[in-house]
Amino acid sequence: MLIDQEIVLNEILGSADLGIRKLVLKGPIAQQAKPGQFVHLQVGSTLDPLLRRPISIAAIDPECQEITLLYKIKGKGTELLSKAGPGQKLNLLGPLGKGFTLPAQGELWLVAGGIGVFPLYALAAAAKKQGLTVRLFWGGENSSLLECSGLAMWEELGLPLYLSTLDGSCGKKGLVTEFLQEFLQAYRQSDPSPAAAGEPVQVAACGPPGMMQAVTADCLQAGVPVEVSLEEHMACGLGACLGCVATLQDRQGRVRRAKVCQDGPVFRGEEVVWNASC
Amino acid sequence: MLIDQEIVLNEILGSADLGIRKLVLKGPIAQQAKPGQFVHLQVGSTLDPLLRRPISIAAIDPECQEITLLYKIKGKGTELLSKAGPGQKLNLLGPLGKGFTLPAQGELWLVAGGIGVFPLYALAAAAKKQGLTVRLFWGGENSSLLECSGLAMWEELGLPLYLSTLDGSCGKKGLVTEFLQEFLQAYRQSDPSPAAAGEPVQVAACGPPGMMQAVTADCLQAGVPVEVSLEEHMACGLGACLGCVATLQDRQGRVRRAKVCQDGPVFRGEEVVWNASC
Amino acid sequence: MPPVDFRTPLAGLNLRNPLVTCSGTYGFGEEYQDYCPPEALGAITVKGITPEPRLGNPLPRITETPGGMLNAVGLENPGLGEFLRSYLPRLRKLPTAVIVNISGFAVEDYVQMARALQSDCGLAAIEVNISCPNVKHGGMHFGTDPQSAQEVIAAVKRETDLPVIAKLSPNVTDIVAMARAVEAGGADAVSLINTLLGMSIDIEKRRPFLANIFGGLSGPAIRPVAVRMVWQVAQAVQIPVIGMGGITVWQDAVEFMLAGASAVSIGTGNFVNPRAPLAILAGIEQYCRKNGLASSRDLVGLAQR
Amino acid sequence: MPPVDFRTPLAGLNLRNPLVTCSGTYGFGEEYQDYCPPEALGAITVKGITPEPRLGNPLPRITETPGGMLNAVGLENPGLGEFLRSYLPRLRKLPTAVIVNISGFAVEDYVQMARALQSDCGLAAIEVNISCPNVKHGGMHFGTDPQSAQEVIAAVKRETDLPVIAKLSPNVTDIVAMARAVEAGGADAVSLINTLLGMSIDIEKRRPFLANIFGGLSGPAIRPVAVRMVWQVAQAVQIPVIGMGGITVWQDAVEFMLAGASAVSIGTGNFVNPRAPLAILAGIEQYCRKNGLASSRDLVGLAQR
Ligand SMILES: Cc1cc2nc3c(=O)[nH]c(=O)nc-3n(C[C@H](O)[C@H](O)[C@H](O)COP(=O)(O)OP(=O)(O)OC[C@H]3O[C@@H](n4cnc5c(N)ncnc54)[C@H](O)[C@@H]3O)c2cc1C
Ligand SMILES: Cc1cc2nc3c(=O)[nH]c(=O)nc-3n(C[C@H](O)[C@H](O)[C@H](O)COP(=O)(O)OP(=O)(O)OC[C@H]3O[C@@H](n4cnc5c(N)ncnc54)[C@H](O)[C@@H]3O)c2cc1C
Ligand SMILES: Cc1cc2nc3c(=O)[nH]c(=O)nc-3n(C[C@H](O)[C@H](O)[C@H](O)COP(=O)(O)O)c2cc1C
Ligand SMILES: Cc1cc2nc3c(=O)[nH]c(=O)nc-3n(C[C@H](O)[C@H](O)[C@H](O)COP(=O)(O)O)c2cc1C
Ligand code: FES
Ligand code: FES
Repeated sequence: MLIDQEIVLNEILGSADLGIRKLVLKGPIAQQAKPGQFVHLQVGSTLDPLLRRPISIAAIDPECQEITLLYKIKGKGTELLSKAGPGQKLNLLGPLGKGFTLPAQGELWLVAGGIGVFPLYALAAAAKKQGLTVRLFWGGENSSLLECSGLAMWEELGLPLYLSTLDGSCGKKGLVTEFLQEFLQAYRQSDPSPAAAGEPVQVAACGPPGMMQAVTADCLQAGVPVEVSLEEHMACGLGACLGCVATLQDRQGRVRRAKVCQDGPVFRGEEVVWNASC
Repeated sequence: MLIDQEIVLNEILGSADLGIRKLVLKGPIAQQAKPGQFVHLQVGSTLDPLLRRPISIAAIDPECQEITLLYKIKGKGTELLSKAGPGQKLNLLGPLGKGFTLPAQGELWLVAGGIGVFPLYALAAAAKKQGLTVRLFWGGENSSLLECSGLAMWEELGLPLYLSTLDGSCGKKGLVTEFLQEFLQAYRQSDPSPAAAGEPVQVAACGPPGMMQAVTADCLQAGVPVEVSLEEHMACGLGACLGCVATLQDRQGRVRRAKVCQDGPVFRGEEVVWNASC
Repeated sequence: MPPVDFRTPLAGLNLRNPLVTCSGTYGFGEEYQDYCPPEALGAITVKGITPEPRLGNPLPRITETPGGMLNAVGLENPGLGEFLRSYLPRLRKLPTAVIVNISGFAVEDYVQMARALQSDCGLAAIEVNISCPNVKHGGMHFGTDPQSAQEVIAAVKRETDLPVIAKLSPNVTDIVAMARAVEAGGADAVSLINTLLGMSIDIEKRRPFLANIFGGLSGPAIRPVAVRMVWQVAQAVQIPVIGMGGITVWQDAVEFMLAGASAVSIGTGNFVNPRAPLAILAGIEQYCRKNGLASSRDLVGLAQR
Repeated sequence: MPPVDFRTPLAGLNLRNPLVTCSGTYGFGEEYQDYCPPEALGAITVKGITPEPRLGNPLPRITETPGGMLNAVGLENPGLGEFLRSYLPRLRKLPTAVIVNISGFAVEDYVQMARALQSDCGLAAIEVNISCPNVKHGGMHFGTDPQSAQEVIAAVKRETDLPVIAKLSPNVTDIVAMARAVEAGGADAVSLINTLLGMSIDIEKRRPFLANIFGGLSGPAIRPVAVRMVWQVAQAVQIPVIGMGGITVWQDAVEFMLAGASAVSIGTGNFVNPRAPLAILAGIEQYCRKNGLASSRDLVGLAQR
């Protein structure tokens, strides 16, 4: 839908220097939104910036009619967005795209790189509600990044969190993929398995492309289905401009384009051609 | 100077439908400003709108370090300006241009058309302070326009006001020039003279060009010096772009251009070529 | 007061109103259905088609600029065959006129597509995008050389019984010469403008932002150039002009019509507001009423008189 | 860390730094003195001069557009004689290089001015604005016809011992051909771009907004076009390029330099921020430091490699 929704809250998350903010909006989009979908936000009232900004829906509360967006101030659009106060209305287009697949049962492992964790929160909440076992593997630069990107929210959610940082200031020192590899290996050996025998595992990843590519490779090797959430510069958000395509291949290696905004942003990992040169 | 000054107040003047607002700014420009000068305001934080907006300095309070601007919401720039709240800072270039000449003695008659009254307020206050006799002839569409354009401020100033409206809803029904004509006639006959014998009279006018042209013609005929404040679209505000010129002529009828921003906005009425075709 | 008459005769078509959507910004007509019902539009122009399918350019393809955007989609499209098979049946069902935009690298490309696109297809018109390089003629652009432009339009006209609209590139010294050339080639209307050639550089990566290096500049930033070209061309040719380039609000559309455009087309404006065409139509209606004009046709070229 | 080396050799000049101001936006060098000291600039370019004084166009002459502005000042200037008498003595005293911009309607106009402007005048260079219609040749623009452009530059070069900078118009199909032509004519540098031809219509009055109907579009809106042309030209010619068109902040200036501009010129950006050149210089300095570049010269053309 295309609708003005009121800002309930637009505040800094954690310490101010990382410029990560939490934006809560009230309105009917909450009724429709699914984890992994995004909204396309009008951030200003003039022709500069001109285009809308895509932001994932980080949390969905249909009862309160609220959606939560988490965003990092990057350039002039998000900078302007940070100036909007409660009571003000923002024009939203959404919910857009296809979200993550919520498995019917079993375990859901979430792999997040940095602020790629944002869209995974709604997925975790939904999966938890459905009684799935959810684990978050989350890596970032340092503890400050994790704290400013909603670590407290995750702790409240009460899931097993596996944290890593490059400098070791929080969790394990190293890459988040190491956790995943350990768990995948354990899963393949199935004894002692984190996913009890017969319990299928599914992975959802969001982060830098290089990380998602590695996650995909690991999962495919282990025979575990994996979904990744891609990012591309967008204009229309509706599949009309072909600005945001991803390159996909089928099993026969035939290459085609898909629209990140409409067919994604979530794709099956094995479909994605990473670093497409065409 | 080029400086960020803090907004003390930015509020509607009179009823909201006319969109006339009062903006008070704190800072050192108040120390330098003279009646008839203007500031060139940055109204937004992005590249649209791109150019600054020229607004006359309506009142000057050097003690409190405050200047007052009165502005009417016209297009996107003033619309954006109306959204700025107290505490916020605005970037100002000014005070710019040459203001009105404050006579050393005698009477000062101000002739205002509609919101052209704005820059005359500071002049009236200064002239009054200097002990001059100041009269305001002010005409507008209707009573609402006068009320929303600061009538109360003028009443507080305690000067003789001669008001006219097109619909007669306030003051005399008709054109403001009729007052002026009466006074000029009385002045020429000098008995009973509104300006006591020997007391020179000077006129300052601001309003639509047609009105200022008529005022100039009347004054010249009566041998009374008149200054007018012109308006032109401006880019630089500093005399560098030649976007805002007025056409002037000397006594020999030789035509030249002058920059409204730098050489004006106030010019001697007899110099101005109205409706210049070149 | 009677309703404002919006009917817009154009290139032999009778459009419901003068609001069109720009090729490449409106997909295949269905993407905006939830926001702007097709029956509210005079016509929809679909994405540019080529004889063969194209994957288009690598990514990134778009970036924002002050008051505008750059795109280098590179004519990604399913190709003529797939267009006829999969897209046309759905397009025929849309309750509005559908204009198909075609692009090629040689006259034969255009000829091949024109031959396959006839009035019995259910399409309303062909818009010929001549801004691609003519690879056969050493890279000279159809869109920048009047004679090549005339030839390609004439060739298309010979092959199809559909009305032919020539879409002009603004990247030329003399837009009037281009418009006169396509008129001489038999074009039934001209669309202008296509995008201005631009680029931007990512100063962090110290590389051009777009994978293609160059892209087409569209949006409000280019409106003054577009209005100027519409003004010049509308005075110089007899065929109607479809004006486009940076229209986001009704005032922009009125500006183009006053300059001489018989219809106006919304491109980048749809990205800003997916309901833009509706809002623009409502605004034109109000403007006509306020100015005592019975028909939106009365706006056309009014500022020229 | 040693300070970043800003020295900029250009067309035989040794500019203090690569920051220049655009003709027509910086008056005669004194208007901005309170905000931006001339000694902070590499060079100042003064308003375009013609042989005879000109009143310029009627008003309105300027209007804002999305991310840009249109101007139709119409070359108001005091004329060559008055320039030499009244302006030159003051310009000579400015503690920076002064470039004089000249405009004409026939080759003889340029020749006459070039003859009067020699290195002993105290000026640094002549910038030849070739975007005026050549009235002697049926209105063909010097700025759009490569051969005329080459001729006018060659004629100017013959008459003066000052470095000659050719200022190119972007309103052409092939900017590279224009740049090559002025290089062949002997130009020591090229400035690009001048304004894009545009117009806007006042929908209330239903008339063109500018008294002159057409105006020149400048400001951030045109930056993508300007960067593209700098990129193309810098690859094609040996002489240095002064890049301009929509620079308001240091990132824009860096973009132009990465594209291949040896110096950058600020025009409309001065209107937005009268201290823009200072802020831009500081930004370039920081950028160089951050990226380990000892000199701003190292930025030139970096994105091309
Ligand atoms: C599907 C999707 C979901 C996203 N979810 C989030 C989120 O939940 N939280 C968050 O902080 N960010 C998210 N992003 C990234 C976010 O859209 C960009 O950070 C934002 O658009 C930057 O705008 P800006 O004006 O601040 O930056 P600028 O760099 O000034 O933007 C200039 C242009 O580039 C585009 N752009 C710049 N960076 C990106 C990017 N990384 N992805 C896409 N477009 C970009 C902008 O939209 C704009 O059109 C998401 C992106 C996509 C595609
Ligand atoms: C010396 C001077 C003093 C002024 N003092 C006042 C004042 O005290 N109070 C007040 O309300 N207005 C004043 N104005 C007029 C005021 O500048 C315009 O109303 C304002 O710029 C409109 O901006 P906008 O974005 O709202 O309108 P838009 O129409 O969207 O503006 C578009 C462009 O046109 C220019 N413009 C539009 N109208 C005018 C105009 N009448 N004069 C000059 N430029 C214009 C804008 O500056 C802008 O560049 C003054 C103008 C000048 C030249
Ligand atoms: C993303 C995008 C894709 C485009 N694709 C095409 C195309 O395939 N064929 C074509 O003739 N024009 C194409 N155009 C140009 C538009 O149809 C239009 O002429 C131009 O964008 C100017 O209008 P606007 O400023 O309203 O967008 C495209 C424009 C954009 C922004
Ligand atoms: C008000 C104004 C006047 C100009 N006058 C001249 C001129 O006299 N000679 C000239 O060569 N260019 C002139 N120009 C063009 C500028 O020098 C510059 O090339 C152009 O504005 C693009 O740069 P910008 O976007 O930074 O302004 C003028 C531009 C403006 C805005
Ligand atoms: S953003 Fe337009 S197709 Fe995805
Ligand atoms: S606004 Fe530039 S000279 Fe007056």
